[in-house]
Amino acid sequence: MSELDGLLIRDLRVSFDGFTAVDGVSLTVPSGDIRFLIGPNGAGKTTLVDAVTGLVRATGSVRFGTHELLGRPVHRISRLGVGRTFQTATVFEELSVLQNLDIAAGARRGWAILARRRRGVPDEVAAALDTIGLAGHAEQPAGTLAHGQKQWLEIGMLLVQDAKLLLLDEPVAGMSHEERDATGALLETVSRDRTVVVIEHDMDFLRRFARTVTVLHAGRVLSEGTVAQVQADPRVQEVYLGHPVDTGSAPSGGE
Amino acid sequence: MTAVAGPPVTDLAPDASPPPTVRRPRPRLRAAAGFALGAALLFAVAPLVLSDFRLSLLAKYLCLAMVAVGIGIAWGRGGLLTLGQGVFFGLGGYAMAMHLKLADAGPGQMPDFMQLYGQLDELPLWWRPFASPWFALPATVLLPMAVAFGLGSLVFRRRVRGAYFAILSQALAAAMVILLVGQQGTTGGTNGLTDIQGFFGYDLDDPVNQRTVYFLIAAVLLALLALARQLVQSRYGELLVAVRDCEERVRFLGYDPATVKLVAYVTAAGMAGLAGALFVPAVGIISPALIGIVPSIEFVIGVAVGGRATLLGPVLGAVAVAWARTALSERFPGTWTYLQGGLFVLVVAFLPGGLASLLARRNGLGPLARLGRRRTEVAG
Amino acid sequence: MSLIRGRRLLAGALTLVAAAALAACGSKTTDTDTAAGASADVSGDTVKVGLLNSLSGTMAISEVTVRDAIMLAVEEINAAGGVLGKKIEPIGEDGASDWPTFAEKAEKLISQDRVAAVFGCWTSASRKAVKPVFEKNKALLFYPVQYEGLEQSPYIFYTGATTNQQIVPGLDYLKAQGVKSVYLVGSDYVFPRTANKIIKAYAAANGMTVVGEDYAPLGSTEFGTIVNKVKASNANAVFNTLNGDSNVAFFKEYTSAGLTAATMPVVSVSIAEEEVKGIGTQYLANQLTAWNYYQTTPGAANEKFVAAYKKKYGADKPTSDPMEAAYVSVHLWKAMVEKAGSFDVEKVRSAADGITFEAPEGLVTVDGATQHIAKTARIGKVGADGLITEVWSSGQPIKPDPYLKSYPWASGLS
Amino acid sequence: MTVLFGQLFTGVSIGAVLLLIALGLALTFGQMNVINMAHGEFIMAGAYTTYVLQQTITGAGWSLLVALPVAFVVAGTMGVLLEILLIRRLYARPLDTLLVTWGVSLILQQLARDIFGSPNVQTRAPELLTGNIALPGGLTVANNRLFILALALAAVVALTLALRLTSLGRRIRAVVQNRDLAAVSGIPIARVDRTTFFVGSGLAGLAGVALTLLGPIGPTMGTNLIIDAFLVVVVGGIGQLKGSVIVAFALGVLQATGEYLTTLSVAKVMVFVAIVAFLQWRPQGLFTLRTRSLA
Repeated sequence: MSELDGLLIRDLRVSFDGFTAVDGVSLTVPSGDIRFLIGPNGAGKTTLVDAVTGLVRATGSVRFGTHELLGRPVHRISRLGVGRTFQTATVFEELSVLQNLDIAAGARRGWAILARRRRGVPDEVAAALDTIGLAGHAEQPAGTLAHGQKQWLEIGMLLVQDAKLLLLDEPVAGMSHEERDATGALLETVSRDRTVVVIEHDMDFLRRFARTVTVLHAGRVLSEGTVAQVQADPRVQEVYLGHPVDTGSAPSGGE
Repeated sequence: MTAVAGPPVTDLAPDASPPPTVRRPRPRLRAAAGFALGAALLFAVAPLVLSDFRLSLLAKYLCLAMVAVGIGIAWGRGGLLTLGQGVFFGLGGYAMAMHLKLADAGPGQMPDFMQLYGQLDELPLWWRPFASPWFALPATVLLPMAVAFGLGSLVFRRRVRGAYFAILSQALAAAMVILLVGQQGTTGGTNGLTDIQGFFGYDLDDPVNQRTVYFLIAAVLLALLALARQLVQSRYGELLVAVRDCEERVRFLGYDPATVKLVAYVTAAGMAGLAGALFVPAVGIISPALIGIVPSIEFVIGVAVGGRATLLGPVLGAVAVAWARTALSERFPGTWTYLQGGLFVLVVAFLPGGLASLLARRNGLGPLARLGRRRTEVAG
Repeated sequence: MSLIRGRRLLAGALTLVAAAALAACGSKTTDTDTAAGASADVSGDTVKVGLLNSLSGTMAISEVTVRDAIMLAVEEINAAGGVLGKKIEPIGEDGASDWPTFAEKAEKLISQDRVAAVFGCWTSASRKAVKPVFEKNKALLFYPVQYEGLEQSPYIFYTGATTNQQIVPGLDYLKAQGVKSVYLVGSDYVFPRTANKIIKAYAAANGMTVVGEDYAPLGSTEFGTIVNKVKASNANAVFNTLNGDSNVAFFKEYTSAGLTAATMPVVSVSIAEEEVKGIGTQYLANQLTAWNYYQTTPGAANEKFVAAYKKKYGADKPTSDPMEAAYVSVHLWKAMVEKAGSFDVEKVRSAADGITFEAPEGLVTVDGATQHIAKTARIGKVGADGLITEVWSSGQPIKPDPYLKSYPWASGLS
Repeated sequence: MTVLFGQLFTGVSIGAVLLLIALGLALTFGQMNVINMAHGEFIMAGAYTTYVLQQTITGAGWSLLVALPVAFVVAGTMGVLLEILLIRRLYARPLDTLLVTWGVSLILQQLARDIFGSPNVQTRAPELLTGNIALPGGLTVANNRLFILALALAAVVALTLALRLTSLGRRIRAVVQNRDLAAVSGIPIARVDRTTFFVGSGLAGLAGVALTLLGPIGPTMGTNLIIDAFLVVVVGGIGQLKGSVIVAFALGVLQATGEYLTTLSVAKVMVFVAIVAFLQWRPQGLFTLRTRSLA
């Protein structure tokens, strides 16, 4: 597990109209890690993910494996193996689960394959259906799935997309306990050969599944380490418990 | 929709309840039957029961239906409300008409109107290639596709979409008309290109030849439908719906949505071009009146009335709207615009899935109707 | 997305297409095979004629009144016993200001309704669109509007002025008034472009200069720039071939720029009494028009026509040149049919030469060779009451010369 | 030089007309996302209002002054009716509003034809507005153009102040920025929508009155104008008035210059090309409200 396979962020800065949402963040997430990003609203978590995936302009450096990501368009970054989910599960509601996954699996397909009809279920899609536990819902329109199932579908889409870096934005928000557990188990499964970064507020979930944690505050890295290390950090306690935080209008992600 | 048993394709975990199915063979048979029925109606029934005049009108409607097939793909599937299809229809029509005019005039001669209005001594340079059918015929399809490609790659890459795209495509139609009208000496101006006598050596005044043109048009429409069906059911078709529903999400999956949209837009343009090219021998005229904002909106209205998100809805709608226009304006020359306007308002406002959704509902085709009823457009 | 269900739709939907197609055709007995040379159906007590005008769209502004005038003539003829003992049954169709629609409706009138003749069309484009239809079916069209000439279809009778009955006299008048320089303003379509070509040839041969030439897209209502250019040109006069709505905008701009009939007169060839009403006399005072007929044209025939028209359609409705030409065209057709003793198109055509009619505009004569009619040219001035009064006339009908063959200066034009 | 200034003024006055028409669209399209193709027919209604008023109020000046508020109310009422009967059902489908309102515009045109007749009708302009002001150097500035320019600017100022200062204006802006949030904050969304539509359509009525000074008054008078006006709003950027104002004048001057150098046809095509080029640079228009929501 060399650092080359992981995510390497150096001095990342993102500003909107004069407001700096991410202010010089440097992060290293080694391959195979399950890294949790936490921090109060407005800390810049989602913006950081936006910058890594090319949605917003940023300065500094983001390397994944051997590739510099900054400056590339969204779909190119995605093809380098970077996948993400969104706070509100975003799937293609009018397509079936199977179709959703098949599309996610197909970014590298040539026109000759695209122009033909899908016959059967591609192996990786079948495997993903199995992994995310939606095999029984393959033909169901994604719009009719339960909330948690949509989140899983999104993760499944990342799997078939063959993303090596998974950036998950609040994957367990709104889930029941059972669903959280299942999601956590899913994360552990997928992290075997992938790097996972999770934005999450749920401390219980974090304690159970995080391998490492980075705390962001006001656009900067406040603390980093294992769960225990971070929990023991007085600065973190201060931010979370002590003082009113937040800088007001900082965008905290697409609502 | 409940999955019906079929051979499992993968070694799924045993607890996975009903396995995903592969496509059943029966629907394909049914499609083939429907196709055959359509062919029989167009090729056998219609020529038998319709007079020459009505058959030639049907030929005209079928041309409009070809445009509708393209709009069904671009708008119904891809969410691209293109209000400038008249431009592509016109490009195809003009390319064909230019060739036929030159053929009518004879080798080395100039079309009649150029001498009358243009006072040109020789054929303008850009007309010359159209003397050859080997250039003109491909041009009827490739020219519109090229223009669509040009405009599409500019606007889609810059993520101009929704209402912006609709209004821009509408402005394209307006600009195209102004351009054509302004070049009267070489384009025929507002008159357009009229009085086309022959079609590759066949006299278009001869009813037998008109019938042949009709058959040609019917055959092309069926072929385009087959193509559209393939496209819609292919992986690309699924991808296109995905782009319509959430373009950004598709981008994060590693696709460039601009390319996906571009393919739909260019395909629709090609179909419109082909329709325009066949419209010329069927009707004998191509003019800016067929290109501008009003005809371009009418193309779309036909699709909306029929059912934008279905395969056949657009065809039905285009034929129905054109037919209604003829029938209503014959019966009520003074008041038919009320009826036409009222029809548009009622269908689009209260039956967003179009007439096809009525049909689908009756047959219990819930999901299909819902597909039409739900938002079928990309938010601006 | 349910692909399977889409297919069932295919079958069901095609049935619907068929139903629609069948409904569109009506029964087949009424429109049996009517190949080329559809002949008129005159078997009953009535004879059908087609009226083909735009009742909707941008051209309805002008064409509706033409329809009214045709209907007046039809009623008069029916009241007097009809044609060859048969009452005229008018069948109206809406061209909808759309040229292909004109062609479709012409085909419908000819091959389905089997009319003996069609009256209508306004724009050159609509005429060009229907011309092949009439020629293919060997059916008759009476076209009632002044136009750009350079056309002579065996199946069209042109009852409006051709260029040598309107534009050339207008130029002669300007020349006689000592005008040395003109500015040409027109809509961007066939008539103005052709007219201006003729005007330029005329000017070159008659010591006039054309100091500017501008075209506005049809329906354009933005004339700031053109009026600026006209004003800066200091031309003696403006020759105006704008059509429809553009005239309103042009004259409002013209007046606002301080230009008047006294400083720079405008001769218009598409502004008749109806248009004067739409523009407003405050913008048109004393401006000139070139036509063959005005509501004020003296004579018993016109008094009768104006009175009948106002009685039928309202006292505030003016009569105008195209309306008169349309009205005349129906009467001329009746005279031709009666001379031929038949509704047969070829017989009617051969009977046409020399037919005369005491029209509101004065005596008109059909010229069989060109199928145009000899008409008197008139220059008129717009008065404060909105009516146009004659200030000059050719005195006698001018023989139509659509190709301007008898004018040496026009030799290069056609 | 004279011509140059004359052209500049022409460009500005074309811009003023565009602005007057686009201002209503900036509300209905820009703020509410409704593509109202019947906007042109609301303009027509404003023009016919002037015509009808002149049948009773003979003084041209007075009738024009009375026509301004009356046309505003007439067109605004038509707009509200349209909103209640149709558009209310279509907020989730913005592109469909285009097709529906296009059908409405067909009906309204035919209605005008049946009520007022197909030919254009005439209104009298007050003497004051048919003249012009002579400036030194042989320049003239037409009074009717000045009047329209003043009217357009007055409308912009009034609208801006209304949006900024009144509680209604604040509600409108709140609804534009976040419908759901506005709804849970207790703002009566439906009423705000209706009012916005009333004002937007009413502005079309004002434009109609102004256009009687410039162009024809007939059933199809509105159709030619609104595509350009939509382009103004698109290029100006949705949700902001200042974009529309700047773009209206820029397009006016561009068109006047292009027309002077070439022909109106070429100028119109040039404007289209310029717009496509501009959107390459700023796809969301000149000014945009920044949002971060996906899709």
